[in-house]
Amino acid sequence: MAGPDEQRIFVASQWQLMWWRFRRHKVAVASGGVVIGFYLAVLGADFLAYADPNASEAQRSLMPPQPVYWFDGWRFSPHVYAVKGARDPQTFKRVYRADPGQKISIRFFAGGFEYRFLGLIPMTRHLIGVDGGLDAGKTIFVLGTDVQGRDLWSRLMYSTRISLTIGLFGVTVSLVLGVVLGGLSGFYGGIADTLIQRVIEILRSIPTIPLWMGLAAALPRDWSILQIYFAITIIISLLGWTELARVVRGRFLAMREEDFVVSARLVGCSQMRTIFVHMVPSFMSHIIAATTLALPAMIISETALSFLGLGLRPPAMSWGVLLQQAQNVQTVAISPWLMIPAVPVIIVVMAFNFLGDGLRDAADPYGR
Amino acid sequence: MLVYIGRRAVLAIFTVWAISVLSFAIIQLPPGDYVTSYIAQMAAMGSVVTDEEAQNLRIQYGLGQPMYVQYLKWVRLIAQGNFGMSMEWRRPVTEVIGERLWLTVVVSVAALILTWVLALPIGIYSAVRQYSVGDYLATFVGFIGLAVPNFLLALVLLYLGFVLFNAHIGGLFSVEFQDAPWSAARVWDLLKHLPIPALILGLAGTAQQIRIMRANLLDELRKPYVVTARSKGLSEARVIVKYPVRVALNPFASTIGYTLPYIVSGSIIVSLVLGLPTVGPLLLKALIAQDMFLAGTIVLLLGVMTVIGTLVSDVLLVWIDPRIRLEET
Amino acid sequence: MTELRRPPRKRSLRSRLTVALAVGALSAVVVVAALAQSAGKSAFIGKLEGPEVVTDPAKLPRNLKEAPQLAALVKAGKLPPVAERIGQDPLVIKPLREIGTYGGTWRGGFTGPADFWNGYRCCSGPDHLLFWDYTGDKVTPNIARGYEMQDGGRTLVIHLRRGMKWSDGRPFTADDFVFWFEDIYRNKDLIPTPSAAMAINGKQGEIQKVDTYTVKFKFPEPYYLLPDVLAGSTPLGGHAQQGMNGMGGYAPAHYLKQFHPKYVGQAELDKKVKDAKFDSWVRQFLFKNDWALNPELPVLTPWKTATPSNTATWTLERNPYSVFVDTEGNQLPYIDRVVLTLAENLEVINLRAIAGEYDFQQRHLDLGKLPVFIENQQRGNYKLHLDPGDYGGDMIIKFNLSYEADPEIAKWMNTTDFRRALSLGIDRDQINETFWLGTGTPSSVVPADSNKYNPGPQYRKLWATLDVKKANEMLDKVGLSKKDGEGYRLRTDGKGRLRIEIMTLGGQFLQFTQIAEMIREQWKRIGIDLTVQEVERSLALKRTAANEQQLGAWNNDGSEHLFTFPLHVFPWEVAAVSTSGPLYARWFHSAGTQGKEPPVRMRELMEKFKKAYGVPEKERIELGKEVWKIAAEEVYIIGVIGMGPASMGVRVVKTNMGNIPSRQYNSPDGKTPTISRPVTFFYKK
Amino acid sequence: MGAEIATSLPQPTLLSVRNLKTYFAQDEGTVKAVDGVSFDLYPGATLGIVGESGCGKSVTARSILRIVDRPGRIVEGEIKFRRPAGDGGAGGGQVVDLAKLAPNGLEMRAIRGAEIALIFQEPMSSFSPVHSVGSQIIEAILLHQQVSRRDARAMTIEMLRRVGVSSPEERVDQLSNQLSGGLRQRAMIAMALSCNPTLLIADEPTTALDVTTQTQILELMRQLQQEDGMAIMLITHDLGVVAEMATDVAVMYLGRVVEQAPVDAIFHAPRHPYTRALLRSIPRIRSRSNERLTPIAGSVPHPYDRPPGCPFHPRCADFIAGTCDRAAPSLRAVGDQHSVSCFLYE
Repeated sequence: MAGPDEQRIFVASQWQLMWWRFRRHKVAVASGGVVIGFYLAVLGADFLAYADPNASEAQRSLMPPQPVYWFDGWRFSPHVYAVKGARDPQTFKRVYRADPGQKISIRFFAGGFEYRFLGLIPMTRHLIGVDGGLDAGKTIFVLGTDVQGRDLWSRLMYSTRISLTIGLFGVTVSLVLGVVLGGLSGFYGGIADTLIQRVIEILRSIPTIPLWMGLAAALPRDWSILQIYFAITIIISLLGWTELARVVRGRFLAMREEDFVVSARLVGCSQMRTIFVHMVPSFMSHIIAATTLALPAMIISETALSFLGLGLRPPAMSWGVLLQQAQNVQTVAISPWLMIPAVPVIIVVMAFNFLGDGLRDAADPYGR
Repeated sequence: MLVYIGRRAVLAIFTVWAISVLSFAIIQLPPGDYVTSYIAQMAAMGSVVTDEEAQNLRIQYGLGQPMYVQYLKWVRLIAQGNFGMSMEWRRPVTEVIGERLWLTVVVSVAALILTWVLALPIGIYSAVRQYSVGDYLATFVGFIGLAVPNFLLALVLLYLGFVLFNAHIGGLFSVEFQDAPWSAARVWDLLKHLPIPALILGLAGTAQQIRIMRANLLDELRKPYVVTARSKGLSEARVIVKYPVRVALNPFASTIGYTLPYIVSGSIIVSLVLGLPTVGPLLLKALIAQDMFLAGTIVLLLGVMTVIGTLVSDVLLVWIDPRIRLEET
Repeated sequence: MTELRRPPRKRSLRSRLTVALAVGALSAVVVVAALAQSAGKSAFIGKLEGPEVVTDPAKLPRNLKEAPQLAALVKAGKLPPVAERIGQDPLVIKPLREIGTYGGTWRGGFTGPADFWNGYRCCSGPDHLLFWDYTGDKVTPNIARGYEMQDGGRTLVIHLRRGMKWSDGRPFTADDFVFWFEDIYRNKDLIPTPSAAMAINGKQGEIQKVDTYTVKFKFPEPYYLLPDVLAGSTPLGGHAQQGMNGMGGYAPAHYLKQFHPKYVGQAELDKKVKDAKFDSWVRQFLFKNDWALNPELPVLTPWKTATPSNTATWTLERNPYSVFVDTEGNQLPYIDRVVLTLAENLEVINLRAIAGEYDFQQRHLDLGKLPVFIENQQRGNYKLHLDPGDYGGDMIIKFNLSYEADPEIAKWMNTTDFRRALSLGIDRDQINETFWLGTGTPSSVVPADSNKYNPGPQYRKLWATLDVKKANEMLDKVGLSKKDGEGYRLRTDGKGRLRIEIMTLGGQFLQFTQIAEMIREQWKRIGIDLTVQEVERSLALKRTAANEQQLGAWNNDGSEHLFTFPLHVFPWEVAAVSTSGPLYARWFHSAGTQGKEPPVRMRELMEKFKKAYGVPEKERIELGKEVWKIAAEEVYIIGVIGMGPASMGVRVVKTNMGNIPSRQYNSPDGKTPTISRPVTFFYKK
Repeated sequence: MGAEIATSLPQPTLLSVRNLKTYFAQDEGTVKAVDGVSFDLYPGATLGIVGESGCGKSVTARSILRIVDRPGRIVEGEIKFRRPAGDGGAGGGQVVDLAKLAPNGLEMRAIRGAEIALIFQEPMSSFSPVHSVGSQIIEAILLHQQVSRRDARAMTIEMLRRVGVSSPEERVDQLSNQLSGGLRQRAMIAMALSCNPTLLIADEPTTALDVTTQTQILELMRQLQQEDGMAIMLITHDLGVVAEMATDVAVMYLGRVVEQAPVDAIFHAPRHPYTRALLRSIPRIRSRSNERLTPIAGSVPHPYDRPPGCPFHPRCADFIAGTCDRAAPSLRAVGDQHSVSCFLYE
């Protein structure tokens, strides 16, 4: 009875130690929080969005972000000023003038367009909104609007949903691929190993963009956005697994030699037991770390694909799509706020990197 | 040692072959062929190509044949050192790639150097001072390059370059030097255009390198020989620089081989935005126009570069790192 | 900070605004609309003007002059005197404003070998036998000294310019026409399928030599449109543009013979081909006859390619034998060289234009950047011009009328009132304001009122206004009254919601996808569920060819020349990125032997269209109006916004350039800016 | 037999550690690696420090050399070290408290390597894999002595010969991993003694070696000690080694010295229950270092939850409930040079 008991203690304390080491990496911990926050946003995208991301209106085209005034006199009542727009006949820019006379107060949990929370509960409440909801013709644009007068904030929320899940799905797929293949390659070695190593080398030798283009262009275009979305995910991950495989293999190779594994073998533990009871515990941590580091790559890939017009295309909304539409001179010159979608990209990628580093350092202070 | 290199070389050849097949296949993946996209171009410009003409073109370009036939044809050409004719550029592929290829190398090298200048010190610092504020700051700086979508960054820098410094927009040469023969002046002109691309391309790689350096060094710092060095009474700085850093550099130095092609293929998007006359945009256009031979050659080229690069790196590693050498032989 | 930069004229805007607000009833929207119409347009859209070809012998200049560097060459004996080079009958052009001075380099941008139109438009002269005057309305002599129609439009006699030379100094004569006709056009390898341009009612015509300087185009039936065809961007539209396709109407016989099996033995030719790494003698021949790619090729254009378009810079240099002269006998062009630098992408081209790195650039400039162009005028010392087209649709939506894949959809797309209702469901003002910055005109497909084929002002707004109520009524009436929970109309075959798909292309002069998205939102109000599908070029082509497209977004530029550029009026294109019925088009071209027979009203249109080729202009104009009437009434194609500067209508010109028209006729047929005769542009000292 | 001499003649201590405490402060709590260690070491004598792995032996050694890795630091106690007179120059025979010196200060660095040298476990990895063995020894010499590179090289070769490296002329330019384990450890010793220190700290010098090599190395060390007369602080968990080498023994458990006595006393009259337990496990000890000594009931508690009172009481055979788990016993003399910390003797 002592055997498995000790085993558990051993494993537990190992995770515990990892957690302790991880906690030392302050920024990593913070990053972890950020990441969680973003994924909450993914769940509640339509709650956080306060306007229909597709509702276009020429008369508010390219409206700069509206400053939010938190206090009315001394009373706390967040509001924005009503805005009137016109195109300047000389500069051809759209000029917007706030009218301090007309305050539009922001209501929390205000009613807005209808949606299903978590895809289940029908709701009309949104984090913020204007009293009277949409019909009042009063509007707020905390991040401004795009060319078609669509609310950037709301579009951003919906994009977050797609972009972050794409990363997640992608990583899951490449994780499976990576672990299985890397595992085979590392645990058995021999022909399996050489073969898989070749494949990896070949995949890595071919510049990714042609691969993307080839695969992405091969997708039937009459697929629905959702289908394409999944296909793209698969594509990205098809190229993403090699790195993970490498890590896994490395670990397996290292482990094979380690005493406790060897002894476990000698004692005559079944291979499964050897792998899962003895190897996997000290092993998971690395996978987690590697995965975390793979995620930002996925996210970047998504934006890159969209930039090349190979990824998700407009109607669909993703960070990549938003950025791709901001990828022009006039944006940089006269409507820079359209580049805001880059901010979440940067934050998330950073967060994932720090998180990943933290996890990896925690996983094994000695190796990488 | 020789045995090792030999074995690797054989494998490399196999890989190259596989790449040639794969790259050819990739190019065939998209629907239609060069003629389709040619007609589309024409149509987009208001000229019309009739079905018959299209068919005729296909025959002229031998696009009718089954894929494996085309592949063999291609391989045979390559065997003769002739990479075929670019359909869109109506010039031998080699000519089209010509100068672009080595301009690409120039840009990449510049980026590479920048990367290291940034990555090495940062990496060392953040390893030695793990979890210090400095560590975080340094890594943060390093990661920015990784996190910012570089096509956007490129465009912004392009615009700022124009607004703030009246810089020539994009490209690697001013108009007057565009086709000029090589001269000191032209080189200087090239150098003047280099910083922005190098920066953007470099930044992307930096984070990666920082990470490698940091990890390697953390790894080494804990090795007993560091204690030995300390116990000799060496100053801390000397201890670090002479021993762990030196060792940690090995795998680092060995990456030279494949970082270059890596940067090259990574530079495609940026080159496109900055309008650099490198192979990147060429490849992109070729792929879109389904200019088989051109695209195929470039992909193959990059692939081969990577393979050779990797080979060189490994050999290099074996050469500079005695430990491995001894294991290998 | 915009406050500071805003010119005083803004006051008026602000005051008007305050008034507007004070009145309250008047919303800013109205004001903007008003401004956009009045002030906005006038600001950068000048009056149509341009140089003219002088045909009156009395006005011809006596003695000829030339560019200094050519004079030097003459002095050095390397070049015959200018008079010899030009010949007895120079092509005299009266500059728009003044006689220019020689010298300078015209810097522009292009996007690679596929962008050869860039060169034709700037530098080909043009080398059409006949060409349009600056209004794009009248055909005038060009390379040809004169022409007349004979025996009831069956024969067109072309008079060449005596003593005119190719750019290599060899005479340009009737033999070059015969060579083209006999050895290129009639050669089955080079031209597998005879061109429609050389035929009337499907019957091929031929070219005959009368004497050294006279040729005849003979046709079995009257072909009154031929002069327009020669002037337009058609397969007979000049050597520069058409050489690469083996068309053009004439070709430098003395040069090309060495690449033609008839004149060199097949064996010897094959060797040449092999050495030059060409796939076949045909590819070699066509390459050698390519104005943009082959610097050796003798040409008639005022500039000739020096470094080909498949290099980093496409350079063109003055042709010492150019036949163009100004009214004082100065050999044209004034500008020595044209340098088009390769830009890997459009943003770079636009930014370079903004930075003033180009002297005259029109192609590839993006209307969406208008404010940026304006803002940087002083800094880049250039002036911005807008050249709205005369065609009715900067953006049009084509119904694939011969669609078959989904009978239900097909049925509706062939229901006139359905098409009309969809058109009425579009809020064009919104789109105009958003994507044209208010510079376009909400319009049906018909061309500008000034256009000779325009059927009348009432057709501008026919079925081309926003009327949601009426649209809904019409849709209810045609039998689409049932709707689902979200208010979308249901199919009648019980297969759920009526979903229609529009296919758009990215990377065009206009963001068709985004516009389509806006329309999708607007069509919600008439219960139509539109799916926007952005596809890339060759895929689009594949799908239209396979008859899979439902709706397609494109523009109908060129349709202002109804008969020489009929691509976007009715099903005409066979290989198109956006089609209004490939099967009907086949039927039309094969005179009913292939494809599918169109409905009666369209057949009527097609009849009138065909007929127009064979009748004198007066009659043709009537038929043209008829064609447009039917097109507008039937709404085969929805016109969205027209007569805008969106496609190649944004022009950036250095302030020190002379003879620049404030507005030019913007059309592919006019090869704009060639229709403004760039040979007369020059740099002010 | 050299041992007897050392103990019999009374002389000034070379190194005297008093109540040394080296803690590792971490978020999850402070690890008291060394928690009040005291012992004396006489010139030419050999002090064996024994204890299970993790009991703080190595940290003690590193504390003396002031090369404890962050976040570990000496929080209390003193390390009095008598610097050699005469040629040693720097601190002519005067006593310094190493605990007070700046770890990387000039003086400490002058002492480190020159007057106190360290050799330790992994001979495999204690040399830089990319520098030749010779160069690393030469470096040490150049660092502490005013000699030319050539002389240094000569000295190195000489030193290698002394430690019994055959054909040192070639070896000097070889890489550590071209040498066998034994040779490496010899080279290690050569480096340590290259500046003839007065104190050699040997941290598990032989654990990684096979038995025959072990004895050779130990023999070598003893021989060199007799030649140069330096004192050795021998850290090991191997009581056999202690028996062979040491004059005095300090037994450590969880950062404390539980018993200190001349070698005979330890082996023949051990007082502390822990010492006894250790001795009972002698027969099984020739094996890999990182293996737990199973015969002692239970295992060394986790550093974070060190038991209250006498740290050994949970595993103690003679555990006195109510006493041992309350207060910690102090180290008190129980005989001539023999002291124990256990309530059994209070």
